Amino acid sequence: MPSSCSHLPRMQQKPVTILYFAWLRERTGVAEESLVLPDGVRTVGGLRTLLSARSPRHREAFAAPGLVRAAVNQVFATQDMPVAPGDEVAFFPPVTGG
Amino acid sequence: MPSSCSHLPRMQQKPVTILYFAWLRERTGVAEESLVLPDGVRTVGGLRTLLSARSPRHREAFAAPGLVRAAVNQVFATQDMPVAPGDEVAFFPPVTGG
Amino acid sequence: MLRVLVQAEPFDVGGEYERLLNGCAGAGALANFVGVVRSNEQRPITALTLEHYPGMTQAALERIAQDAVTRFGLLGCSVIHRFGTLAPGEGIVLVVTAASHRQAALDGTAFLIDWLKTDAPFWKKEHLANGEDVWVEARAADDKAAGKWKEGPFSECLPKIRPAAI
Amino acid sequence: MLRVLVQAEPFDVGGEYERLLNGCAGAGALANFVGVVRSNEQRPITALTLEHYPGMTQAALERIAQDAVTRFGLLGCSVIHRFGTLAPGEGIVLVVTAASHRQAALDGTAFLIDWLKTDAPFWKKEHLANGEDVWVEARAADDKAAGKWKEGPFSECLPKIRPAAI
Repeated sequence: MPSSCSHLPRMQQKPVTILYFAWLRERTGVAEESLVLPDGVRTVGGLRTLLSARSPRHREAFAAPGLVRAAVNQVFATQDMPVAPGDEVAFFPPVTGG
Repeated sequence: MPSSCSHLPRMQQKPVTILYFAWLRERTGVAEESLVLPDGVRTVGGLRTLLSARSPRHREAFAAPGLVRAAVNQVFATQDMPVAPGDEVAFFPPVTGG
Repeated sequence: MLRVLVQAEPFDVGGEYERLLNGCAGAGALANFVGVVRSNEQRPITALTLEHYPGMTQAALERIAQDAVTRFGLLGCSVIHRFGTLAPGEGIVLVVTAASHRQAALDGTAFLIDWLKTDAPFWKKEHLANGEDVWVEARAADDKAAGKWKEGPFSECLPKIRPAAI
Repeated sequence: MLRVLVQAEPFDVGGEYERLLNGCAGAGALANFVGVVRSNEQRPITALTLEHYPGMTQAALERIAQDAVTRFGLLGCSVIHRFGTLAPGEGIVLVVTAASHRQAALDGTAFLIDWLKTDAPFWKKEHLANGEDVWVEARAADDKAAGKWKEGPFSECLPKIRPAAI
Protein backbone atom coordinates (compact mmCIF):
# COMPACT_ATOMS: atom_id res chain seq x y z
CA MET A 1 0.00 0.00 0.00
CA PRO A 2 1.59 3.34 -1.05
CA SER A 3 1.95 6.02 1.63
CA SER A 4 2.29 9.74 1.06
CA CYS A 5 5.37 11.60 2.29
CA SER A 6 3.65 13.09 5.32
CA HIS A 7 2.76 9.64 6.57
CA LEU A 8 6.32 8.30 6.51
CA PRO A 9 7.74 7.44 9.92
CA ARG A 10 9.91 10.27 11.24
CA MET A 11 13.10 8.28 10.73
CA GLN A 12 12.50 8.24 6.98
CA GLN A 13 11.57 11.93 6.62
CA LYS A 14 14.20 14.10 5.02
CA PRO A 15 15.80 16.27 7.69
CA VAL A 16 15.85 20.07 7.63
CA THR A 17 19.31 21.64 7.29
CA ILE A 18 19.92 24.53 9.66
CA LEU A 19 22.65 27.14 9.00
CA TYR A 20 23.87 29.89 11.32
CA PHE A 21 25.85 32.96 10.32
CA ALA A 22 27.82 35.72 12.03
CA TRP A 23 27.23 36.03 15.77
CA LEU A 24 24.48 33.39 15.71
CA ARG A 25 27.06 30.91 14.46
CA GLU A 26 29.55 32.01 17.10
CA ARG A 27 27.07 31.92 19.98
CA THR A 28 25.45 28.60 19.12
CA GLY A 29 28.89 27.20 18.38
CA VAL A 30 27.38 25.54 15.30
CA ALA A 31 27.66 26.48 11.62
CA GLU A 32 25.35 23.76 10.34
CA GLU A 33 23.15 21.06 11.84
CA SER A 34 20.16 19.04 10.75
CA LEU A 35 17.05 17.68 12.39
CA VAL A 36 13.86 15.93 11.47
CA LEU A 37 10.92 18.26 11.97
CA PRO A 38 8.71 17.04 14.82
CA ASP A 39 4.95 17.10 14.36
CA GLY A 40 3.59 20.56 14.89
CA VAL A 41 6.69 22.48 13.77
CA ARG A 42 5.88 23.81 10.34
CA THR A 43 7.01 27.46 10.29
CA VAL A 44 10.23 29.44 10.62
CA GLY A 45 9.01 30.80 13.95
CA GLY A 46 8.16 27.32 15.22
CA LEU A 47 11.58 26.05 14.19
CA ARG A 48 13.26 28.93 15.99
CA THR A 49 11.42 28.05 19.24
CA LEU A 50 12.44 24.42 18.82
CA LEU A 51 16.08 25.30 18.21
CA SER A 52 16.20 27.65 21.19
CA ALA A 53 15.60 24.63 23.43
CA ARG A 54 18.29 22.51 21.78
CA SER A 55 21.15 23.53 24.09
CA PRO A 56 22.04 26.27 26.57
CA ARG A 57 24.17 27.92 23.88
CA HIS A 58 21.28 27.84 21.42
CA ARG A 59 18.99 29.38 24.01
CA GLU A 60 21.51 32.07 24.79
CA ALA A 61 22.13 32.83 21.10
CA PHE A 62 18.47 33.23 20.21
CA ALA A 63 17.81 35.25 23.38
CA ALA A 64 20.66 37.69 22.74
CA PRO A 65 19.77 41.30 22.06
CA GLY A 66 19.64 42.08 18.36
CA LEU A 67 17.34 41.01 15.59
CA VAL A 68 17.44 37.54 14.11
CA ARG A 69 16.47 37.08 10.51
CA ALA A 70 16.00 33.96 8.42
CA ALA A 71 16.00 32.51 4.95
CA VAL A 72 14.28 29.36 3.68
CA ASN A 73 15.96 27.72 0.71
CA GLN A 74 18.14 30.81 0.14
CA VAL A 75 15.24 33.28 0.11
CA PHE A 76 14.62 35.74 2.96
CA ALA A 77 11.68 34.57 5.05
CA THR A 78 9.40 35.87 7.80
CA GLN A 79 8.50 33.83 10.87
CA ASP A 80 5.13 32.74 9.57
CA MET A 81 6.60 31.13 6.46
CA PRO A 82 6.36 27.35 6.12
CA VAL A 83 9.25 24.95 6.62
CA ALA A 84 9.05 21.49 5.07
CA PRO A 85 11.24 18.36 5.22
CA GLY A 86 14.36 18.79 3.10
CA ASP A 87 14.39 22.60 3.39
CA GLU A 88 17.51 24.61 4.14
CA VAL A 89 16.78 27.19 6.83
CA ALA A 90 19.34 29.85 7.78
CA PHE A 91 19.35 32.14 10.83
CA PHE A 92 21.47 35.29 10.94
CA PRO A 93 21.59 38.90 12.13
CA PRO A 94 20.58 41.74 9.77
CA VAL A 95 23.03 41.81 6.88
CA THR A 96 25.89 44.32 6.78
CA GLY A 97 27.47 43.84 3.35
CA GLY A 98 28.26 46.37 0.70
CA MET B 1 47.21 118.23 -13.73
CA PRO B 2 46.49 114.51 -13.22
CA SER B 3 43.67 112.94 -15.26
CA SER B 4 41.68 109.84 -14.26
CA CYS B 5 41.67 106.77 -16.51
CA SER B 6 38.26 107.55 -18.00
CA HIS B 7 39.56 110.84 -19.34
CA LEU B 8 42.44 109.34 -21.29
CA PRO B 9 42.21 109.80 -25.07
CA ARG B 10 40.78 106.67 -26.71
CA MET B 11 44.13 105.76 -28.31
CA GLN B 12 45.67 105.35 -24.86
CA GLN B 13 42.78 103.30 -23.40
CA LYS B 14 43.49 99.64 -22.94
CA PRO B 15 41.59 97.63 -25.55
CA VAL B 16 39.05 94.93 -24.76
CA THR B 17 40.02 91.42 -25.85
CA ILE B 18 37.20 89.51 -27.54
CA LEU B 19 37.22 85.70 -27.79
CA TYR B 20 34.87 83.47 -29.77
CA PHE B 21 34.32 79.74 -29.27
CA ALA B 22 32.66 76.86 -31.11
CA TRP B 23 30.31 77.89 -33.91
CA LEU B 24 30.67 81.56 -33.05
CA ARG B 25 34.38 81.25 -33.78
CA GLU B 26 33.69 79.37 -37.01
CA ARG B 27 31.01 81.77 -38.24
CA THR B 28 32.84 84.99 -37.41
CA GLY B 29 36.05 83.47 -38.78
CA VAL B 30 37.84 84.97 -35.77
CA ALA B 31 39.12 83.30 -32.61
CA GLU B 32 40.35 86.49 -30.94
CA GLU B 33 40.28 90.21 -31.70
CA SER B 34 40.60 93.40 -29.73
CA LEU B 35 39.04 96.83 -29.85
CA VAL B 36 38.96 100.02 -27.85
CA LEU B 37 35.50 100.52 -26.34
CA PRO B 38 33.74 103.51 -27.91
CA ASP B 39 31.90 105.91 -25.66
CA GLY B 40 28.53 104.55 -24.70
CA VAL B 41 29.42 100.86 -24.91
CA ARG B 42 29.75 99.76 -21.34
CA THR B 43 27.89 96.40 -21.10
CA VAL B 44 28.11 92.93 -22.57
CA GLY B 45 24.91 93.53 -24.52
CA GLY B 46 26.24 96.83 -25.88
CA LEU B 47 29.44 95.16 -26.95
CA ARG B 48 27.49 92.43 -28.71
CA THR B 49 25.55 94.99 -30.71
CA LEU B 50 28.78 96.74 -31.64
CA LEU B 51 30.45 93.49 -32.72
CA SER B 52 27.45 92.44 -34.82
CA ALA B 53 28.12 95.44 -37.05
CA ARG B 54 31.84 94.74 -37.41
CA SER B 55 31.57 92.58 -40.57
CA PRO B 56 28.97 90.62 -42.51
CA ARG B 57 30.29 87.42 -40.93
CA HIS B 58 29.99 88.89 -37.46
CA ARG B 59 26.43 89.96 -38.20
CA GLU B 60 25.56 86.54 -39.53
CA ALA B 61 27.18 84.76 -36.57
CA PHE B 62 25.34 86.79 -33.94
CA ALA B 63 22.07 86.53 -35.85
CA ALA B 64 22.25 82.74 -36.22
CA PRO B 65 19.63 80.69 -34.46
CA GLY B 66 20.81 79.40 -31.11
CA LEU B 67 21.63 81.09 -27.85
CA VAL B 68 24.77 83.12 -27.39
CA ARG B 69 26.31 83.32 -23.96
CA ALA B 70 29.19 85.36 -22.63
CA ALA B 71 31.88 85.60 -19.98
CA VAL B 72 33.71 88.68 -18.71
CA ASN B 73 37.19 88.02 -17.38
CA GLN B 74 36.52 84.26 -17.36
CA VAL B 75 33.28 84.51 -15.36
CA PHE B 76 29.89 83.86 -16.95
CA ALA B 77 28.07 87.15 -17.51
CA THR B 78 24.62 88.39 -18.44
CA GLN B 79 24.02 91.11 -21.03
CA ASP B 80 23.58 93.89 -18.49
CA MET B 81 26.97 93.30 -16.91
CA PRO B 82 29.62 96.00 -17.27
CA VAL B 83 32.59 95.82 -19.61
CA ALA B 84 35.62 98.03 -18.95
CA PRO B 85 38.87 98.75 -20.77
CA GLY B 86 41.29 95.84 -20.45
CA ASP B 87 38.57 93.24 -19.93
CA GLU B 88 38.51 89.89 -21.68
CA VAL B 89 35.05 89.18 -23.07
CA ALA B 90 34.15 85.80 -24.58
CA PHE B 91 31.11 84.87 -26.67
CA PHE B 92 30.03 81.26 -27.16
CA PRO B 93 27.04 78.93 -27.48
CA PRO B 94 25.68 77.14 -24.40
CA VAL B 95 28.35 74.77 -23.14
CA THR B 96 28.23 71.04 -23.89
CA GLY B 97 31.07 69.57 -21.87
CA GLY B 98 31.04 66.67 -19.46
CA MET C 1 26.66 42.48 -20.24
CA LEU C 2 26.14 41.19 -16.72
CA ARG C 3 29.08 40.22 -14.52
CA VAL C 4 28.57 39.03 -10.96
CA LEU C 5 31.39 37.66 -8.84
CA VAL C 6 31.66 36.66 -5.20
CA GLN C 7 35.32 36.13 -4.48
CA ALA C 8 38.09 36.30 -1.89
CA GLU C 9 40.56 37.91 -4.31
CA PRO C 10 40.97 41.68 -4.78
CA PHE C 11 39.32 43.28 -7.80
CA ASP C 12 40.90 45.59 -10.35
CA VAL C 13 38.92 48.84 -10.61
CA GLY C 14 40.54 49.95 -13.88
CA GLY C 15 40.34 46.49 -15.43
CA GLU C 16 36.64 46.16 -14.59
CA TYR C 17 35.95 49.59 -16.10
CA GLU C 18 37.65 48.51 -19.36
CA ARG C 19 35.87 45.18 -19.38
CA LEU C 20 32.40 46.67 -18.99
CA LEU C 21 33.11 49.45 -21.49
CA ASN C 22 34.27 46.89 -24.06
CA GLY C 23 31.23 44.72 -23.39
CA CYS C 24 28.69 47.53 -23.83
CA ALA C 25 28.67 48.94 -27.36
CA GLY C 26 27.16 52.42 -27.52
CA ALA C 27 27.86 53.28 -23.89
CA GLY C 28 28.26 57.00 -23.18
CA ALA C 29 28.38 56.88 -19.39
CA LEU C 30 29.98 54.56 -16.88
CA ALA C 31 29.65 55.01 -13.14
CA ASN C 32 31.10 53.00 -10.34
CA PHE C 33 31.17 52.67 -6.60
CA VAL C 34 33.81 51.05 -4.43
CA GLY C 35 33.25 50.30 -0.76
CA VAL C 36 36.57 50.32 1.07
CA VAL C 37 37.67 48.96 4.45
CA ARG C 38 37.71 52.08 6.56
CA SER C 39 39.96 52.78 9.50
CA ASN C 40 40.31 56.11 11.17
CA GLU C 41 41.96 57.65 14.18
CA GLN C 42 38.77 57.62 16.23
CA ARG C 43 38.30 53.89 15.62
CA PRO C 44 41.41 52.23 14.24
CA ILE C 45 40.96 48.70 12.92
CA THR C 46 43.56 46.23 11.79
CA ALA C 47 41.30 44.20 9.49
CA LEU C 48 37.74 43.41 8.49
CA THR C 49 36.34 39.92 7.98
CA LEU C 50 33.37 39.34 5.70
CA GLU C 51 31.30 36.22 6.19
CA HIS C 52 28.65 35.30 3.64
CA TYR C 53 26.04 32.68 2.85
CA PRO C 54 27.63 30.95 -0.13
CA GLY C 55 24.54 29.11 -1.34
CA MET C 56 22.54 32.32 -1.49
CA THR C 57 24.94 35.11 -2.42
CA GLN C 58 25.65 34.49 -6.08
CA ALA C 59 22.02 33.95 -7.05
CA ALA C 60 20.83 36.95 -5.03
CA LEU C 61 23.42 39.23 -6.64
CA GLU C 62 22.56 37.99 -10.12
CA ARG C 63 18.88 38.71 -9.53
CA ILE C 64 19.50 42.26 -8.39
CA ALA C 65 22.01 42.97 -11.17
CA GLN C 66 19.42 41.85 -13.72
CA ASP C 67 16.80 43.94 -11.96
CA ALA C 68 19.04 47.05 -12.12
CA VAL C 69 19.57 46.55 -15.86
CA THR C 70 15.82 46.34 -16.45
CA ARG C 71 14.83 49.20 -14.15
CA PHE C 72 17.32 51.76 -15.39
CA GLY C 73 17.79 50.57 -18.96
CA LEU C 74 21.46 49.87 -18.36
CA LEU C 75 23.62 48.46 -21.14
CA GLY C 76 25.33 46.35 -18.51
CA CYS C 77 26.65 46.18 -14.98
CA SER C 78 29.29 44.43 -12.92
CA VAL C 79 28.99 43.56 -9.25
CA ILE C 80 31.93 42.07 -7.38
CA HIS C 81 31.67 41.40 -3.64
CA ARG C 82 34.57 40.02 -1.68
CA PHE C 83 34.57 37.80 1.40
CA GLY C 84 37.32 36.81 3.83
CA THR C 85 39.73 39.02 5.76
CA LEU C 86 40.66 42.40 4.27
CA ALA C 87 43.07 45.13 5.38
CA PRO C 88 42.16 48.84 5.68
CA GLY C 89 42.10 50.49 2.25
CA GLU C 90 41.18 47.28 0.43
CA GLY C 91 38.08 47.29 -1.75
CA ILE C 92 35.15 45.26 -0.35
CA VAL C 93 32.59 45.72 -3.09
CA LEU C 94 32.66 47.11 -6.62
CA VAL C 95 29.65 48.17 -8.67
CA VAL C 96 30.09 49.40 -12.24
CA THR C 97 27.24 50.40 -14.54
CA ALA C 98 27.18 51.35 -18.21
CA ALA C 99 24.41 53.28 -19.93
CA SER C 100 23.78 55.54 -22.89
CA HIS C 101 23.37 58.57 -20.62
CA ARG C 102 24.64 59.54 -17.23
CA GLN C 103 21.46 59.52 -15.14
CA ALA C 104 20.82 55.82 -15.69
CA ALA C 105 24.43 54.95 -14.85
CA LEU C 106 24.40 57.06 -11.67
CA ASP C 107 20.97 55.82 -10.53
CA GLY C 108 21.84 52.20 -11.30
CA THR C 109 25.00 52.46 -9.21
CA ALA C 110 23.19 54.03 -6.24
CA PHE C 111 20.41 51.43 -6.46
CA LEU C 112 22.83 48.52 -6.49
CA ILE C 113 24.93 49.69 -3.57
CA ASP C 114 21.85 50.56 -1.51
CA TRP C 115 20.50 47.08 -2.17
CA LEU C 116 23.80 45.37 -1.37
CA LYS C 117 23.91 47.15 2.00
CA THR C 118 20.54 45.84 3.10
CA ASP C 119 19.74 42.66 1.21
CA ALA C 120 22.94 40.82 0.30
CA PRO C 121 23.78 38.03 2.78
CA PHE C 122 27.12 39.33 4.05
CA TRP C 123 28.19 40.10 7.59
CA LYS C 124 31.14 42.26 8.60
CA LYS C 125 33.32 41.79 11.65
CA GLU C 126 35.80 44.48 12.56
CA HIS C 127 39.10 43.56 14.16
CA LEU C 128 39.83 46.63 16.27
CA ALA C 129 43.34 47.83 16.94
CA ASN C 130 42.71 47.29 20.67
CA GLY C 131 42.27 43.55 20.08
CA GLU C 132 38.48 43.42 20.22
CA ASP C 133 36.46 41.74 17.46
CA VAL C 134 33.11 43.39 16.83
CA TRP C 135 30.29 42.42 14.48
CA VAL C 136 29.16 45.51 12.59
CA GLU C 137 25.55 46.41 13.31
CA ALA C 138 23.08 47.12 10.53
CA ARG C 139 22.20 50.79 10.18
CA ALA C 140 18.62 51.97 10.02
CA ALA C 141 19.80 54.58 7.50
CA ASP C 142 20.70 51.78 5.10
CA ASP C 143 17.20 50.31 5.27
CA LYS C 144 15.83 53.76 4.55
CA ALA C 145 18.15 54.24 1.55
CA ALA C 146 17.16 50.88 0.08
CA GLY C 147 13.50 51.59 0.81
CA LYS C 148 13.44 54.65 -1.41
CA TRP C 149 13.77 52.43 -4.49
CA LYS C 150 10.53 50.70 -3.54
CA GLU C 151 8.49 53.78 -4.24
CA GLY C 152 7.75 55.03 -7.69
CA PRO C 153 6.73 53.37 -10.92
CA PHE C 154 8.92 50.31 -10.64
CA SER C 155 8.03 49.15 -7.15
CA GLU C 156 6.17 46.15 -8.56
CA CYS C 157 9.44 44.93 -10.11
CA LEU C 158 11.03 44.20 -6.75
CA PRO C 159 12.42 40.72 -6.95
CA LYS C 160 11.60 39.49 -3.47
CA ILE C 161 10.35 40.24 -0.01
CA ARG C 162 12.60 41.86 2.55
CA PRO C 163 13.39 39.78 5.63
CA ALA C 164 11.39 40.76 8.68
CA ALA C 165 12.74 40.33 12.17
CA ILE C 166 11.45 37.11 13.69
CA MET D 1 42.93 65.94 -1.74
CA LEU D 2 41.86 67.96 -4.76
CA ARG D 3 43.07 67.08 -8.25
CA VAL D 4 41.88 69.03 -11.29
CA LEU D 5 43.33 68.49 -14.75
CA VAL D 6 42.40 69.81 -18.19
CA GLN D 7 44.39 67.80 -20.68
CA ALA D 8 44.54 66.34 -24.17
CA GLU D 9 45.93 63.01 -22.97
CA PRO D 10 43.79 60.02 -21.97
CA PHE D 11 43.27 59.39 -18.26
CA ASP D 12 43.74 56.15 -16.36
CA VAL D 13 40.56 55.20 -14.48
CA GLY D 14 42.24 52.61 -12.27
CA GLY D 15 45.25 54.82 -11.59
CA GLU D 16 43.08 57.77 -10.59
CA TYR D 17 41.08 55.53 -8.23
CA GLU D 18 44.30 54.41 -6.52
CA ARG D 19 45.63 57.95 -6.35
CA LEU D 20 42.56 59.39 -4.69
CA LEU D 21 42.24 56.43 -2.32
CA ASN D 22 45.86 56.85 -1.24
CA GLY D 23 45.37 60.59 -0.83
CA CYS D 24 42.28 60.30 1.40
CA ALA D 25 43.01 58.56 4.71
CA GLY D 26 39.87 57.17 6.32
CA ALA D 27 37.90 56.87 3.08
CA GLY D 28 35.22 54.18 3.10
CA ALA D 29 33.54 54.99 -0.20
CA LEU D 30 34.79 56.03 -3.61
CA ALA D 31 32.50 56.75 -6.53
CA ASN D 32 33.32 57.74 -10.04
CA PHE D 33 31.78 58.74 -13.32
CA VAL D 34 33.29 58.53 -16.79
CA GLY D 35 31.73 60.22 -19.80
CA VAL D 36 32.64 58.30 -22.95
CA VAL D 37 32.54 59.24 -26.65
CA ARG D 38 29.39 57.49 -27.79
CA SER D 39 28.72 56.11 -31.22
CA ASN D 40 25.79 53.91 -32.08
CA GLU D 41 24.15 52.39 -35.12
CA GLN D 42 21.48 55.07 -35.28
CA ARG D 43 24.08 57.82 -35.35
CA PRO D 44 27.58 56.55 -36.05
CA ILE D 45 30.40 59.01 -35.46
CA THR D 46 34.07 58.69 -36.32
CA ALA D 47 35.35 61.14 -33.70
CA LEU D 48 34.45 63.92 -31.29
CA THR D 49 36.35 67.19 -30.93
CA LEU D 50 36.24 69.13 -27.68
CA GLU D 51 37.03 72.82 -27.74
CA HIS D 52 37.44 74.71 -24.50
CA TYR D 53 38.22 78.15 -23.09
CA PRO D 54 41.72 77.62 -21.73
CA GLY D 55 41.87 80.75 -19.60
CA MET D 56 38.65 79.86 -17.82
CA THR D 57 38.48 76.07 -17.61
CA GLN D 58 41.06 75.22 -14.98
CA ALA D 59 39.94 77.88 -12.51
CA ALA D 60 36.25 77.06 -13.01
CA LEU D 61 36.86 73.36 -12.42
CA GLU D 62 38.94 74.04 -9.32
CA ARG D 63 36.16 76.20 -7.89
CA ILE D 64 33.50 73.58 -8.39
CA ALA D 65 35.71 70.75 -7.09
CA GLN D 66 36.29 72.76 -3.91
CA ASP D 67 32.58 73.50 -3.70
CA ALA D 68 31.75 69.78 -3.97
CA VAL D 69 34.18 68.94 -1.17
CA THR D 70 32.57 71.56 1.10
CA ARG D 71 28.96 70.74 0.25
CA PHE D 72 29.14 66.99 0.62
CA GLY D 73 31.94 66.71 3.17
CA LEU D 74 34.12 64.81 0.75
CA LEU D 75 37.60 63.71 1.77
CA GLY D 76 38.73 64.57 -1.75
CA CYS D 77 37.86 64.53 -5.42
CA SER D 78 39.50 64.37 -8.82
CA VAL D 79 38.16 65.96 -11.97
CA ILE D 80 39.88 65.39 -15.30
CA HIS D 81 38.40 66.84 -18.50
CA ARG D 82 39.98 66.24 -21.87
CA PHE D 83 40.02 68.44 -24.95
CA GLY D 84 41.01 67.77 -28.56
CA THR D 85 39.85 65.00 -30.88
CA LEU D 86 38.75 61.69 -29.35
CA ALA D 87 37.66 58.38 -30.86
CA PRO D 88 34.46 56.50 -29.89
CA GLY D 89 34.94 54.66 -26.60
CA GLU D 90 37.54 57.11 -25.30
CA GLY D 91 36.89 58.76 -21.94
CA ILE D 92 36.04 62.48 -22.13
CA VAL D 93 35.66 63.32 -18.48
CA LEU D 94 36.44 61.57 -15.22
CA VAL D 95 35.06 62.45 -11.80
CA VAL D 96 36.18 60.53 -8.71
CA THR D 97 35.04 61.31 -5.18
CA ALA D 98 36.13 59.89 -1.82
CA ALA D 99 34.12 60.09 1.39
CA SER D 100 33.66 58.33 4.70
CA HIS D 101 30.26 57.00 3.63
CA ARG D 102 28.64 56.17 0.32
CA GLN D 103 25.92 58.83 0.09
CA ALA D 104 28.39 61.71 0.06
CA ALA D 105 30.55 60.01 -2.57
CA LEU D 106 27.54 59.26 -4.81
CA ASP D 107 25.99 62.71 -4.39
CA GLY D 108 29.32 64.47 -4.93
CA THR D 109 29.85 62.57 -8.17
CA ALA D 110 26.37 63.36 -9.49
CA PHE D 111 26.75 67.02 -8.51
CA LEU D 112 30.09 67.37 -10.28
CA ILE D 113 29.01 65.74 -13.53
CA ASP D 114 25.74 67.70 -13.60
CA TRP D 115 27.72 70.90 -13.13
CA LEU D 116 30.31 69.98 -15.77
CA LYS D 117 27.53 69.40 -18.29
CA THR D 118 26.06 72.86 -17.88
CA ASP D 119 28.74 75.20 -16.55
CA ALA D 120 32.17 74.10 -17.73
CA PRO D 121 33.35 76.00 -20.83
CA PHE D 122 33.64 73.06 -23.23
CA TRP D 123 31.98 72.58 -26.61
CA LYS D 124 31.61 69.28 -28.44
CA LYS D 125 31.63 68.78 -32.18
CA GLU D 126 30.68 65.40 -33.58
CA HIS D 127 32.33 64.12 -36.74
CA LEU D 128 29.59 61.96 -38.22
CA ALA D 129 30.35 58.86 -40.25
CA ASN D 130 28.57 60.50 -43.21
CA GLY D 131 31.20 63.25 -43.27
CA GLU D 132 29.16 65.98 -41.58
CA ASP D 133 30.58 67.92 -38.63
CA VAL D 134 27.92 68.93 -36.12
CA TRP D 135 28.19 71.04 -32.97
CA VAL D 136 26.37 69.25 -30.15
CA GLU D 137 23.45 71.26 -28.82
CA ALA D 138 22.96 71.84 -25.11
CA ARG D 139 20.14 69.82 -23.61
CA ALA D 140 17.45 71.42 -21.49
CA ALA D 141 17.53 68.24 -19.36
CA ASP D 142 21.11 69.08 -18.38
CA ASP D 143 20.13 72.51 -17.13
CA LYS D 144 17.37 70.90 -15.10
CA ALA D 145 19.75 68.34 -13.60
CA ALA D 146 22.23 71.03 -12.60
CA GLY D 147 19.40 73.20 -11.29
CA LYS D 148 18.33 70.64 -8.71
CA TRP D 149 21.51 71.27 -6.74
CA LYS D 150 20.47 74.88 -6.30
CA GLU D 151 17.59 73.96 -4.04
CA GLY D 152 18.00 72.85 -0.49
CA PRO D 153 20.14 73.98 2.39
CA PHE D 154 23.30 74.65 0.43
CA SER D 155 21.94 76.84 -2.32
CA GLU D 156 23.64 79.90 -0.86
CA CYS D 157 27.02 78.20 -1.40
CA LEU D 158 26.75 78.30 -5.18
CA PRO D 159 30.01 79.72 -6.44
CA LYS D 160 28.74 81.89 -9.24
CA ILE D 161 25.86 82.97 -11.40
CA ARG D 162 24.75 80.88 -14.31
CA PRO D 163 25.14 82.45 -17.74
CA ALA D 164 21.91 83.79 -19.12
CA ALA D 165 21.28 83.97 -22.83
CA ILE D 166 22.07 87.40 -24.15
